[in-house]
Amino acid sequence: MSAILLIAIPLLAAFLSILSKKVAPILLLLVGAANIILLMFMPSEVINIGGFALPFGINLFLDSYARIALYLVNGLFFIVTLLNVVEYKKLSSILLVALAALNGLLLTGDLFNLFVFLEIAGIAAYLITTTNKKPLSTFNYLVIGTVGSSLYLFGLIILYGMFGTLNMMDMIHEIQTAGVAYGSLILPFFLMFIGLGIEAKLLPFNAWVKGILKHSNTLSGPMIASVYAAAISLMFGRLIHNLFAFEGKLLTVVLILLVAGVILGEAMAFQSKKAREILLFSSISQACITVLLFVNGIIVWAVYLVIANALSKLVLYLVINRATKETKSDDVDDLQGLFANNILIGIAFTVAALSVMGLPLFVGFVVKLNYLTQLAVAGQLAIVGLILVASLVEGIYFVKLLIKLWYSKDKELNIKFDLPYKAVFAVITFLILLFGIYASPLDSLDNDIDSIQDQIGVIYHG
Amino acid sequence: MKKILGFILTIGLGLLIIFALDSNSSFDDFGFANLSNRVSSHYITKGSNVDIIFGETVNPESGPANIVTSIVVDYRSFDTLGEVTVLFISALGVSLLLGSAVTQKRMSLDFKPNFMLRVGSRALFGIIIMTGVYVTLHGHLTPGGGFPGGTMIASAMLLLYLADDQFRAKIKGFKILEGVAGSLFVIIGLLGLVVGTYFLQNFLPNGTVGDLFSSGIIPIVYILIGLKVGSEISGVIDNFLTEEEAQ
Amino acid sequence: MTTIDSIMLVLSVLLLIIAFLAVSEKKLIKSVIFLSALSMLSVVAFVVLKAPDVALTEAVIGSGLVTALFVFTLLSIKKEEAK
Amino acid sequence: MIQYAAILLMMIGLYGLLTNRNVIKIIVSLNVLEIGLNIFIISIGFVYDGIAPILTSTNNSSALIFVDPLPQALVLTAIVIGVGTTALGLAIVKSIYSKYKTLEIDEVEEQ
Repeated sequence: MSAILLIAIPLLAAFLSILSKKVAPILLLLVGAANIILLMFMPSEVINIGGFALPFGINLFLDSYARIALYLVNGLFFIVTLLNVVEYKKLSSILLVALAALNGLLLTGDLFNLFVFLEIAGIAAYLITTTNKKPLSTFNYLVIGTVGSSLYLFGLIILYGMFGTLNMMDMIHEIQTAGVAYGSLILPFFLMFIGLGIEAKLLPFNAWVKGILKHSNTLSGPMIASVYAAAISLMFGRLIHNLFAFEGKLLTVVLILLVAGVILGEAMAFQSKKAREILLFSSISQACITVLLFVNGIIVWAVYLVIANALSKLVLYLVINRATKETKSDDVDDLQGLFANNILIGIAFTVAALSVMGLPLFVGFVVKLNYLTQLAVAGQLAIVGLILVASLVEGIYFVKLLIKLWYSKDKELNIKFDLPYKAVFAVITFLILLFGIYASPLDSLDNDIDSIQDQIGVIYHG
Repeated sequence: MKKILGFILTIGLGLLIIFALDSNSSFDDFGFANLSNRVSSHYITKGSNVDIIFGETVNPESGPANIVTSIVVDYRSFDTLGEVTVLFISALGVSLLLGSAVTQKRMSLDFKPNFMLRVGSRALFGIIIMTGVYVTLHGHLTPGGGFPGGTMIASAMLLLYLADDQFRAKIKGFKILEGVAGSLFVIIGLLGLVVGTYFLQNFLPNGTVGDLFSSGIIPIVYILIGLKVGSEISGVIDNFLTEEEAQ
Repeated sequence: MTTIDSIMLVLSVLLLIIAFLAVSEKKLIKSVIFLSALSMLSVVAFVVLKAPDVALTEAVIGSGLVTALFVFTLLSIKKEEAK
Repeated sequence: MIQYAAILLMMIGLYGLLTNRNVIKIIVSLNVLEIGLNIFIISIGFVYDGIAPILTSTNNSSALIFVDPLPQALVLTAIVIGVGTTALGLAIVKSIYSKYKTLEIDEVEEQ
C-alpha cells in the first residue's frame, strides 16, 4: 500500500465528482474515511514517483512525523466535512482537492512540488472562504497568498541556482557538503520563510487572517483555523528543522519577529470585544509560538502543541460559529448566556479554552510545561518570560470570555446543537482530558519523531 | 508622496537582492549556468553515457526528443498532475462564483457581427483547432504540448463566442469531457502502480527518439491534458461571458 | 557588447518601462493593454533566452487568454455600471 | 542583464500591490510580479551560445551545450498556476462589484 494513494484517490474522486452532483458529497465522506483507514496499512518509506532515482524524480516521504501529521489532518478534515457536508454540498469537489493538496503538502519530499501543493491548497482555501460571503476578504487572502507563494518560489529558485537540485533531501545534503558560507544562504532562506510565514499566519505577514476568520462559518472557520493551520505549521516545521536551520543574525531576526507576533497577537485579542476576533488573534499568537519552538529545535513538543491547538480550535470555532449563525452577531455581549441551556457544549468549550491557556488537567498544560522547560534548558530565558506574560494575558481574556458566555443577567439564548456536534465535542473533550491526566504516553514518545536527517544518512552513506 | 516612498523602498529592496545575488559566489552568473552541477545534466543525457541520437536511439530512459517535455510529463509528471488540478479547481471556482445563478444568458457585446465575420470566424475556427491538435500531438517532439494546445482549442471557442452574440457552447458536454480526461490521467498513473511498481510510471515502450509514436504514455497523457485544459478554459470563458438574466 | 547582449539591454529597458506604465496607469483598460504588451515582450524575452516551450505557452495563455479574461471582466462591469 | 530586469520587474509588481487600491490594478500588479518571476527563473538556466533543449536530427545530446531545461519546465507549471489564480481573482472581482458596486477597496466597508 503506497502512500501515493492518499493523494491519488482524492484527486480521482474529485475529477469523477463533477460528473454527478448527487454522488459528490458521498464520495467526499467515503474518501475521507478511506484515507484514515488506508493510512494504517502504509509502511514508512520513501516513495519514488515515475520510477526515477532520487534527485531526478519526485519522491514522497512517509516517516513517523508525516504519519502523525497525516492522522491529525485527515481526522480533523473528516470531522469538519462530516458536520458540514449537508449544508455545503456544492463544495464537495473542492474539498476533495483540498484534502489531496494537504496530504501532498505533508508527504512531498520535493521543494517545487511543495509549491504546487501550496498553490492548490491555497486556491481551495480561497474557495472555501467564499462561503463567508465577504468577497473582499477572500480577494485579500488570494492576493497575499499568491505573493507569499511567489516569494517562496523566488527563494527556491535562488537555491536551485546555487545547488542545482530541487529535492529536499538532496538539497540538505548539498548544503551540508558544499561548505557554503551561511551568509549566502540568508537571502533565499529569508524569502522562503516570509513566503511560508504568510500562509502560516505569522504576525507581520498575516493581514489576510482577520477578514477571513472574523466572518467565518462552521465550514471555513474550523477548516482554516484548525485543519489548514495544523497542516501548514507541520509542513513549515519540517522545513525549518531540516532545511533552514537558522543561525547567526538570521536567527535573531526571526526570533524577534516571532516573539513580536506572540505578544501583539495576545494584546490584540485582549482588546477585542468580538468572540471570533478573540479566537483568531489567539490562534495567531499560538501559530507564532509553534514556529518559535520549531526554530529552537523543540520538535516533539511543537508537534504536540500543534495537535493540542488544532483540537481546541476546532471546538472553539465550531461552537462560536454555530452560535453566531443564529444570533447574526459575534459580539461577546450578544452571546451572553450561551451555555446556560447547553451545559455539555459549555463544558466542551471551557475545556478547550482552558487547554489553550495551559491550565493543569488538560493536554495544553503538559505541552506548555514541557516546552517551557526545554526552552529554559536551551537558555532562552527571555523568551520563556515573554511567553509566560503572554499566557497570563491570554488567561485573563479567556476567563472574561468564559464568564460572559456562562452567565447572563437578563436574557437567555436558546441555540440547539445537533447530535453530530455533540458527539464530536464529547470525543475531543475526552481526548484533551485524557492526554492531560495520563501524559506518560506523550512523555515516552519523546524523540520518537525521526527526521529527514536519518534518511539522508541512509541514502547517501549507506 | 506615499507612492514615491513606496517606489524608492521597493526598488531599494530590488537592488539589495541584486547585490546579494551578485556577491553570492555559489550562485551562477547570468549566462554562465553550470549544468554539470545540476540535476538537468541527467535530464539532457537521459541518464545514459552513450549519445542520444535523434531518430536512432531506441528505448532511452525517457522518450521525448523535447527535453522540456521529458521533464514535464516524465521526470516531474507529478507536478503536472498538480498543475492540471490547479486549473481544474480554479475553473470549478469560477463556475461556482459566476455560474451559480439559475437563469443565465449570453452577455451581448454591443455590436452587430456581419456576414463576413460570422463565416470567416467559422473558417478560422477549424484552422485554430487543427493547430491546437497539432501542437498537442507533437508535444514530445517540438515546442508545445497539452497546455498551449488545449488553450488554442479553447481560444477557437473564444473566437466563436466573440463573432456571434447568441453563441453558447454546450457546457454540460465540456464538464463530462473534463471529468473523464482528468480521471483517465489519474487512472493511467495508478495503472503504472499496478503494471509496474511506481505511480505515473511509463509502462509502455519508449520507442525511437523522434518518432511520432514514441515515448510511451507521454503523448497519451498530453492528449488528455489538452482535452482537459481545452474544456476547462472553454468553461471559464463561457462563465465570464454569461450574466444573470435581467429581471 | 555582442548582438544578443544589446538585444537584451533594449528588451530589459522596454520591459521595465511597460511594467511601470501597467501598474501606474490610471485607466483600467489601458493598464490591461499594457499588461498584455508586457506579456508579449516577455515572450520575446523567453525566445531570446532559448525557451521556445515557455514562449509558446506564455503567448497563448499569458497574453491571449489572460487579456481576454481581463477585458471580459471590464466589459461586464461597464455594462452593469450603465444599468 | 535581463536577470536584473526580472528582479526589478518583480519589485515593480510589488510596488503596484502596495500603492494600488483598485482591485483590477492589484491583479495587474500580481501578473507583473509573476511575469518578472518567470523571466528570472528562465534566466537562471541561460547559457551563452546554448541552444534550446530539443533534440533534432542535427543536435545530439552530447554534441552541443543546451540551456538548462529544468527551469523551463518549472515556468510552464508556474504560468498555468498563474492563469488559474488570475481567473479566480477576476471572478472574485466580479462578485465584489456585483455586491458593492465599486472596484476601489477604500470604498468598500466590509466589517
